[in-house]
Amino acid sequence: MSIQDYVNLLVIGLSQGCAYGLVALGFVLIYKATEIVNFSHGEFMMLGAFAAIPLIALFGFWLGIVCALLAMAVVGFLLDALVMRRIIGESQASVFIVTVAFGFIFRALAGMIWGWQPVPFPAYLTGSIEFAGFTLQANRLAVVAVTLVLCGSLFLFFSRSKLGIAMQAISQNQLAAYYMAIPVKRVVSLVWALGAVIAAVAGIFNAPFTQVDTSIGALGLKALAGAIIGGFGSIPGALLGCLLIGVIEPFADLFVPTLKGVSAYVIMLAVLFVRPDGLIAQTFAKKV
Amino acid sequence: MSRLVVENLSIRFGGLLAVEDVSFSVEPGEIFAVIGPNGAGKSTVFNLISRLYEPSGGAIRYGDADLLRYRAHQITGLGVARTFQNIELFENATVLDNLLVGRHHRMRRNLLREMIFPPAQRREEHDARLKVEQVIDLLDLAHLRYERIRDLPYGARKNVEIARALCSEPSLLLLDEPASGLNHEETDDLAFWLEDIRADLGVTLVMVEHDMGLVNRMADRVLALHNGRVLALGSPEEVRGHPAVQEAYLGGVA
Amino acid sequence: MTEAMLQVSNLETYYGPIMAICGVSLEVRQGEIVAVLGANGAGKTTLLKTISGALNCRKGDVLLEGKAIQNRDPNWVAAQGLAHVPEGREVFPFLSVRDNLMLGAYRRSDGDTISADLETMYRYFPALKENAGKLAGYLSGGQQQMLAIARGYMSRPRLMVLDEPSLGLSPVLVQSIFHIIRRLNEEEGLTILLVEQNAAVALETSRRAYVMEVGGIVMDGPSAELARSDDIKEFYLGQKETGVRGTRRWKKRKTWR
Amino acid sequence: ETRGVTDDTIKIGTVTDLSGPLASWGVAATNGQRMRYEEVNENGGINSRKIDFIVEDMQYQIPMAVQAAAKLMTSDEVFAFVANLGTPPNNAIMKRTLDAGFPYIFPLSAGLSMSEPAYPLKKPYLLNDRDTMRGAVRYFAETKGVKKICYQVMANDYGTEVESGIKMAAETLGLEITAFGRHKPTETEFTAAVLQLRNSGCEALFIGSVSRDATQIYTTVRGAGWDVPVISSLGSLVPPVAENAAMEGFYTAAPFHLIDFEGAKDSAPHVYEWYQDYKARFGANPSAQAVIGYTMADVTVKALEKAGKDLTVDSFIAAFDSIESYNDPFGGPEVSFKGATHYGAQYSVLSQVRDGKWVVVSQSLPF
Amino acid sequence: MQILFKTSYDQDIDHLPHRAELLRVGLALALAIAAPLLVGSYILSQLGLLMVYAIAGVGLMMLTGFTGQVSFGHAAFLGLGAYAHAILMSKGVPFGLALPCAVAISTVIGAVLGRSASKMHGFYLAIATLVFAVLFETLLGEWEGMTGGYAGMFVPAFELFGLDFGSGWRQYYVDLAFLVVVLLAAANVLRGPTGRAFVAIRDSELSARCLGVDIARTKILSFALSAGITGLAGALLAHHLQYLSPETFSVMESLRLLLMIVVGGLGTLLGPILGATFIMILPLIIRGMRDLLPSAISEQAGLEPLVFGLIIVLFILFEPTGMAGRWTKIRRFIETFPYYRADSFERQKRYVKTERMR
Ligand SMILES: Nc1ncnc2c1ncn2[C@@H]1O[C@H](COP(=O)(O)OP(=O)(O)OP(=O)(O)O)[C@@H](O)[C@H]1O
Ligand SMILES: Nc1ncnc2c1ncn2[C@@H]1O[C@H](COP(=O)(O)OP(=O)(O)OP(=O)(O)O)[C@@H](O)[C@H]1O
Ligand SMILES: CC(C)C[C@H](N)C(=O)O
Ligand SMILES: [Mg+2]
Ligand SMILES: [Mg+2]
Repeated sequence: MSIQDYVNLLVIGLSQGCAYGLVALGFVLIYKATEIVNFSHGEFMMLGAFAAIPLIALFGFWLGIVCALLAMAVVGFLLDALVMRRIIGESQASVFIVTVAFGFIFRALAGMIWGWQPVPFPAYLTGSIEFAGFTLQANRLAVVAVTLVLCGSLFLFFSRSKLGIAMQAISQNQLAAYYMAIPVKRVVSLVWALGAVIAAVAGIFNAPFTQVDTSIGALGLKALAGAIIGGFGSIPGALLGCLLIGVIEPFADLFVPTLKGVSAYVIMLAVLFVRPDGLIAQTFAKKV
Repeated sequence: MSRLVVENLSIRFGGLLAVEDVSFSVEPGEIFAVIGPNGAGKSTVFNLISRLYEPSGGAIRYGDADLLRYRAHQITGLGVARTFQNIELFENATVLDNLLVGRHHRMRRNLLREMIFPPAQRREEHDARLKVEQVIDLLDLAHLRYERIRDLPYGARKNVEIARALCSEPSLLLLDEPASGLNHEETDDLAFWLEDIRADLGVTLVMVEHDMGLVNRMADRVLALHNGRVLALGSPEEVRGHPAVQEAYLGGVA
Repeated sequence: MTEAMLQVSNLETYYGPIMAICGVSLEVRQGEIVAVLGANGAGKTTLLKTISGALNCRKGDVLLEGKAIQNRDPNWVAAQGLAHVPEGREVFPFLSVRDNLMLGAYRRSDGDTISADLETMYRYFPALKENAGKLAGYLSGGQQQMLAIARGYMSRPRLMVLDEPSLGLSPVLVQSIFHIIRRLNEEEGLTILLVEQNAAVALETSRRAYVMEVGGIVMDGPSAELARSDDIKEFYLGQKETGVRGTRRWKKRKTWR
Repeated sequence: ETRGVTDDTIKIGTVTDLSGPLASWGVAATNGQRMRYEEVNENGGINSRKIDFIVEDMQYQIPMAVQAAAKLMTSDEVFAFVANLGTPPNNAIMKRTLDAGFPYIFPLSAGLSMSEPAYPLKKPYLLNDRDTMRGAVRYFAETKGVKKICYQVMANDYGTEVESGIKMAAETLGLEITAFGRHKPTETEFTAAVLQLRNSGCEALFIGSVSRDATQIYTTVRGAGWDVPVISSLGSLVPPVAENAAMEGFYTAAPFHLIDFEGAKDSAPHVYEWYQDYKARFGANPSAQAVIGYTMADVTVKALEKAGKDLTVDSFIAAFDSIESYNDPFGGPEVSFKGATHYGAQYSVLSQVRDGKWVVVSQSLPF
Repeated sequence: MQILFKTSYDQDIDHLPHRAELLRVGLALALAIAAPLLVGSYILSQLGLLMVYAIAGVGLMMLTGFTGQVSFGHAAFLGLGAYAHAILMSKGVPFGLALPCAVAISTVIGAVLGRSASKMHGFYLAIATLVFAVLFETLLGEWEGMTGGYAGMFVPAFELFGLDFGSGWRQYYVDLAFLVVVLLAAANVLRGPTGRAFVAIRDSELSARCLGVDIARTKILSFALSAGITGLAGALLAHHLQYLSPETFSVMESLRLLLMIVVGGLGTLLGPILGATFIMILPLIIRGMRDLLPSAISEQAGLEPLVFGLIIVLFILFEPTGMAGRWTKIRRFIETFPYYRADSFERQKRYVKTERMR
């Protein structure tokens, strides 16, 4: 392969990393505000993409997407209000299991409603950009743009805005957050709604190059690995980790074909081995 | 019994010198109090002794042992036990189990043997229990034996923590604010217990305490810290009378 | 001045099968400082938590300025103007001291007065100002206690409920905390309900006091009067001669037991 | 006394996928089978025995397949297994079933292990993946003049067999394999793989996969602007693939034929009637898998009838082996179940997606 | 109503200090021993499988329930035990040797994983174990020479003295015997210092450390023990499956194991048994529901995972302490009859705090 091809792989890797990052943002959002890892995040993504298809057909592209996002917000909100809120304080394993179970339920429902076969997603940016001899599809660029914008705004949101800080407070000490008159239940439900919206954004923007089917949520696991590499809970860290996987993955596939598809996980284990809390650690030793 | 010697101990957290050049020694059988304003570095000194923090300089010796060459979990083996300012108990276990963990390093640990649980081990468990019961008697915890920690009020937890530390049969006990959250009557009880612990069990006591009543009554010597440095060291009267201590810590009382 | 700020009647709170407080009634009038004393395990924390909505009661009423507030969410209660400074600090460890304080003012939108209040708190607790940018989890125990109190004040409550505010504070700070409490009460008319182990200071500061034992209220009255009662003197103020070591512990029996 | 047979019933079991990744195969094939058995029962059964058809869903998961087979063997005590789905599940349960003496009729898989080694109780139906793929490669080499090929296969036994067919064909035909890749069944991202295949100068891309990854590979290929024929093995020959607009031009080589039911209206009215009947029963259009299921059940029913009133495993197998020229109701090629290989259908077909439909390109792919 | 008095410290050490408990357990054991006389061969093999899963559950419970280390990848150890055992047996090693070797291998690998995991916490660890299992599955698939690759491999028959121990009632007794031994060993560990150290680590690493518990070592022990027990279950499972393939030990299987102990009741030894029972009858429940539902729904593909998911969610919502917790309540009801109060298990409001500080 020529230098050109390598550069091409690198660019594709970066854009794929952004795609993972977009998914990871949703994980981090929910984690930051609730310390719950939502293992059904990938399925939220899938639902969002599926929901968008008929809505786009009905209302046109942009309005359709907005409707899909709103619908997902409702799903996320209800999920918290009906279930997650009630299992507060259960063991970590139980909470994990519940979110995993949601994955099952969503997948099954999606399959029942939209079938088990991949369906194409309406193309929205069909062009591609030729630059210095390599091509990049426009929709990949769109993913990069969306990821960067979302990442930046979430970062600012959490570090600057009152609501963002309140969300962090909730995850750190819920009772104290209540004492501060923060409407904890509402805020947490809002976070789930927002998480679902971000998942749907990820699903919709990733959909054009994967097609939509009930199993696209599997992408979530890689994004999770990326977020962990970065240090879960740190927004720039999540993006960093995902970019790392995105870039290393195609090269690893090329040079170590046995690791095809799992190189991201190898990287993750290696990083955790050296830095058990990820690159940008979000935990610290309790002060006594 | 051994002497605790701390020499030129320092630690910094980022830009902050939390403990700087602190030296003192604690004689066997002594009750030694550490006082100082909030944030002076008292708990940090404890954390350094129990090897939770790595000092940036200085030495800690207990008897012949250079503590800096041991890791946190080996410290108990040298006879040093401690309690925590913010109470660190095993929330989901009973008081009894908490105390038995206190005996951990005194018991033979071998996973295979434990799986089989030969009669010898039953005997050992029995012995451990006897020891624990002694401590339970001493600290009046009999009625709480089977309570889960998470159901206990603050004051009781404080006592359980002291009991747990005692179960490891220490020769040096570090107590971080044992009387905080206790009312007068309970503080009184505590004073008696501490006296018992020293007299009957022969344990050297080092305590961080803000209750000057207790300090004056119990302590043989007092160390006052301020901003990580030693302000005064001497008998309770001396330290109390020290103008800098008066100003920084006591604020004209006592 | 005589209007009841907080009225608790016949409160019963359970932890599963365990009854932690039974039939507690108390009253805090507008502009008062009221102290609750009691041995450990008496149910003081439980009482305060039930008042601020952190625990549900099974029976009884809690009225804040005549409005029922029992069994609501704590944030709703807080929004009614009640600030709870919890036992054991409960700061937000991963947020800076400043952010912690600003969260105290979560419901407020009056930017200028908030920063003025922030300055006031920094003035009261210089240690907080020094560490304003530091993560609260790294503060020393006493510094965290200061933060919890200051954070409670930042909501500008009408009723402040303090659970052992002096816990882990140095003597000079205990003095100044109670000084501050008195000042807030006098200058700003803040009503205060206070649980405190340091009975001497508590009785000195408060106008009235209640004494709790095993889940119920066993004594109440003006603080000055209570301070003269024998039991209080013996068990809370430690003004009686202590007997010979060993025998003394067994003889001790409170008259109400 | 024959296991699974009473005076008025014969129990037939099937282990299939109704809700896993091969559900589009399993559901349709089961429907096809069920339709045939219902017809039998409506007509008074076989030698006055009704067929009791027991379906177990294994979601394409081996432990569940093993469970399901155990249940059918020891709890339900079926007479025979018909049309168990998928190569790995079949591999997992075939041996113990055969050891326990159950006729193992027509595993719905094209794995080589379905036919080899031969065993009296084991009746394969489909031509194996390896030979199908050999035929496909030969077709492209001979009719399209392709010299350089590449492939991308699933990293499991199914993909491995496809791979071995491609390699064999390349060797006998003297073609160059320019590049290849393997992927896990769960893989969803093929950008790098496709880039590599494309850069190798490959002229025809063969893939061994099921419909999901086939779709993803194909759209990635076309998305990269690479205009190469892409030929998949049987897994992707399901209707939704054709209905996907992005799949236009995609090829599949599979050991069974496709029926144009609407077209059969005039030419073969009984086929059209069957089509209407199926739709009425199951509320869906029959796919190729439904046809296969029906056909497999049909052969089974024939053998059961032939075995006569005195039905035992031996008489059934003997009857089966005597079916010499079987013509399925849909006009497929004649097949015989006599002889050592026990092959059923010995042919494969190349189809392509054109205007949202599977269209047959070549009726036979000799290898 | 019965009142239980303690008269000796030994009662706190004994597994079954009270006659009632002894009676209950004895009865259960007697029933289990008599089972081959009572049920048909299919149910018997299912019971055997149940016991194998219960063993695996005990393994995972040691790690997740008692030491508080959530593992999302325990199927890897199940697979490790199964493959190691099957490979050894197919190389001619007799059962009596292959099984201990398989257990040893998974113990060692568990210890190695435990070593790298000893610094990880919470879901970092959960994901790390998940990823480990994914990689292990890949390894099983790629290492064709050893494992037969993705095509899988057959498990040699288990014969002893010319008798088939790999099926029927003999296999059942083998499974039962191992379950009893494992339960006993686990209970023994839990009443000794190491078991208490496990629980201590779960609740507060910091103070455990200050009491002389070597955190890293104890976590490694916990991992090794857990992996060993699960590996044993894997080896026994191999004889039930008779055919192994990488996907048998997929993430899904890991989740099933975790589900099993959560539904059974975390932090109890009864939990794995109840949990295993639950997952064994779950398919029956689902099938039953399928028959009850209108065909428009019941014939939908995907009903199983849907119901599976729903049951999990409902279970954790309404019985978060698991089946063992429910059992405790029932027992309490009987013991305190007629003084039982329904509200004695009513829960107060609860609040969570960060787990990022340790
Ligand atoms: N792990 C840490 N990281 C950063 N700063 C720390 C850490 N531990 C302690 N400090 C800082 O070191 C100083 C001393 O803290 P320390 O806890 O020793 O105080 P203390 O004397 O025990 O006070 P108090 O009486 O309030 O408990 C404080 O300013 C605290 O913020
Ligand atoms: N979570 C809980 N579950 C069960 N019982 C509890 C719980 N919390 C407290 N209790 C019980 O309720 C009673 C009252 O406890 P509470 O914490 O209110 O006491 P307190 O007066 O605040 O004591 P302290 O002065 O030690 O803080 C105690 O007997 C305690 O055992
Ligand atoms: C029916 C076929 C699609 C099955 C495929 N050979 C498999 O992987 O099992
Ligand atoms: Mg301190
Ligand atoms: Mg309290």
